[in-house]
Amino acid sequence: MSEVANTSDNTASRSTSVVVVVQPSDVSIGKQFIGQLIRDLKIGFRSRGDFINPLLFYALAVMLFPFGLGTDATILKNIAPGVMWVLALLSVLMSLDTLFQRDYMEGTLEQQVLHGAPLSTLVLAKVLAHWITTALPLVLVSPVLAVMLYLPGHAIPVLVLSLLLGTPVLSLLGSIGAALTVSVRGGGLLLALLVLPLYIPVLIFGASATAAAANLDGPGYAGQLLWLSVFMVLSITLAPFAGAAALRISLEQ
Amino acid sequence: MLFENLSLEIRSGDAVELSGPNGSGKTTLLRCLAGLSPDYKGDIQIGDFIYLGHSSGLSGLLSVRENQRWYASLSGKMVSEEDLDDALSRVGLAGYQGIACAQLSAGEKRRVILSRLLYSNAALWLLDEPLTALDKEGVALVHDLIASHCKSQGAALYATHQSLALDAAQALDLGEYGAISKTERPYSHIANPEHNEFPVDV
Amino acid sequence: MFFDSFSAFLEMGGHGFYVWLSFGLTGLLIIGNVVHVRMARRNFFREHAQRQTRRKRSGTVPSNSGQNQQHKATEL
Amino acid sequence: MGVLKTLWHKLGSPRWFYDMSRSWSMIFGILAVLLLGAGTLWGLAYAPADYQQGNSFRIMYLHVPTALVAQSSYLMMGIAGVVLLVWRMKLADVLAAAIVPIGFSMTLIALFTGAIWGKPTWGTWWVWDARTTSMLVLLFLFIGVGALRDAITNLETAGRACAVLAIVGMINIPIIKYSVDWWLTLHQTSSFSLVEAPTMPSSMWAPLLLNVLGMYCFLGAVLTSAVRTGILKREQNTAWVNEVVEQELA
Repeated sequence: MSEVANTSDNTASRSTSVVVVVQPSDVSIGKQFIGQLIRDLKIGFRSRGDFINPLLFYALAVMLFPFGLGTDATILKNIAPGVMWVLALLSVLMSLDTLFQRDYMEGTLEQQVLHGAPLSTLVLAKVLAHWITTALPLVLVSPVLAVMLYLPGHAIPVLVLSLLLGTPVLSLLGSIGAALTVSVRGGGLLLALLVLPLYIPVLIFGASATAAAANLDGPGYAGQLLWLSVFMVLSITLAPFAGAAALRISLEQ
Repeated sequence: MLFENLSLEIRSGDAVELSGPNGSGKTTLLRCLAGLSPDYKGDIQIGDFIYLGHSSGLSGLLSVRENQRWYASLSGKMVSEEDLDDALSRVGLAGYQGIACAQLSAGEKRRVILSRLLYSNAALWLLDEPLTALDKEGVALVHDLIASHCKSQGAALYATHQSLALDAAQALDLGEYGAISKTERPYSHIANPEHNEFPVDV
Repeated sequence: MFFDSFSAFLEMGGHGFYVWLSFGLTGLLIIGNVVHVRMARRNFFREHAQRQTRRKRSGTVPSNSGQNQQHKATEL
Repeated sequence: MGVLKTLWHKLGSPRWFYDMSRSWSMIFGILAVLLLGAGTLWGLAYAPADYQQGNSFRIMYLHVPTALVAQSSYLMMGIAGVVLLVWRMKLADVLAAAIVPIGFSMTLIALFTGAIWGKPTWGTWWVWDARTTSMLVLLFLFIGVGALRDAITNLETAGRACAVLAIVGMINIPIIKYSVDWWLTLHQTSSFSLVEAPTMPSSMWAPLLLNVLGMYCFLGAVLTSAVRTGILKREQNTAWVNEVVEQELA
């Protein structure tokens, strides 16, 4: 496949490849996806810490704002969409540590990188399981917290919808950062640094969709929601590949 | 550079014992073979293999059976419940299905991992320090597993400090500085669907 | 010359402070970059020469055994 | 086609590049000094003032070139990342590592000059305007890649990890740019935006062109030198580096 490797210095490096003859696995990729999803859902729900902490952080953080800004309804009403979205984003970011860390510590991540199923489907399964166990509760609890910030009632459905569309994007983009920093000691802060710039578009459209829904006479919120769904589709298709590549690289050491 | 122009062909029925002091590249060689680390020049052709690193573990929150079922689906094999039970009993952990892995001792965890070798029926076993945390029976268990695997046309390449004294085993000592010590017998070959040609320098 | 006198050139119709501040900062950072790059080159040669003399004294062949080279080359 | 193929093949060996690029840094350096000197002098002293912004618009002669070079540095890093991951070319990793400090300082300059430029017209040091915001985001993207490279000890892994991050960042830059621009139209009070300078007479944009070319030559000069040092560091265990060191110090 390539000429004999001589170790003199100025040989051009050519792509060395591992010809891994993947045995035709009799288990379809769909089943492997489901198998991985069920396994990670079990782990997610059994490790209550990873499941509850983002939720508590979200509630506590929202509660802090009235203490900081006073209870004047007009002020809180104006900042409610932005605050809800920024705190949801930070809660998702905080929960991303546990996405690969637990498997990395227990050594099971290596097996996932190794075996038959294409790694990107496994990463997608892991991120979906992680989203269900951490981000979905945030979305479900956000109406209650929105009321605490006097967000008008008619805006709450749009807030929930925009969070439903936006948080998967946050989890998927975050999974790339989590995969890059899984083997780095103290990777949590680094993860935030890597991923926050990528969160800006989602925050812009999410917060402005909710804000547009809040003031009735303003422009509509449909456009923003459509953009969020564009981001979701884009990240579902592309992010797992980047995540898989990042995972393979982090596990090289 | 750990070692260079290492050429290794493993044929079915062959067991190669990889030895050498720490840092001589045993793990790196196995990881390159498994495709985990791409830092090498050369070609690897490898068929259906299973790799058990010394860090390969179990999910503590899942029970033994859940771990097994997940691992089977991961490696793309349709494995019936009986096979899983049979694998467990062969490693001496019959009836451990329901126990959460967090409560198992290191030795028991190691045996659950070894049971993967049985129900994944991979042709080539790549084992990195399989004897860690195993007592005397455990070592004997590994010895029998590899011996029977090689008899039934399988092959194994395992790195270890404590020799397994398998009769058919050939030694591959990475201890030499930068070069491979040639054992007297030429390497036998594995009649794997894909014969393993592996000229490497890392 | 757009400006009639040198002092007008400095003063720039009231905006001189901002213009000269930004040109000064840019100059500083550009020179900083050049110095950084030249220093990195000089330091490497000095360090490497020391490594050579140490190796010659201890008589070992240029060591390329041992783990993948861990030395971190870049700095931010 | 054959020439390109062999060139690409040769690029695989850092030593070939090291020998070949011996004089590039000097040539780029001289060109940069000439172009930047001429452009700055012309822009500062001879170009007419802007009828709206007065003389503060001269900061544009710094802001636009550095912003362009900053964005192209990130683009280069992304492309070097692709080359590293697909063809495993060590030189691409050395280039990606070398470009971070330069790109970072270019973005910093663009950020400062953008902010200072806004002060006379709006009276505040920071303006949420398309230029300054996109430079701010680019700054954090650079810091992210630099921090990741610094956090991973193993050189090869760090290179590949930063390559993935640079590629992901590169794909996201247009998305971020357009969502920021859209967000600005939402909140932009003044209709006048500093992004597209009004159609400029030739005496205004000629020095700008000189400065842009000069800044790219500066990038070439600093980058070549940084890459060559990077190559020496990466290959310090090889024999040819020892010769180079001896020649240099002899």
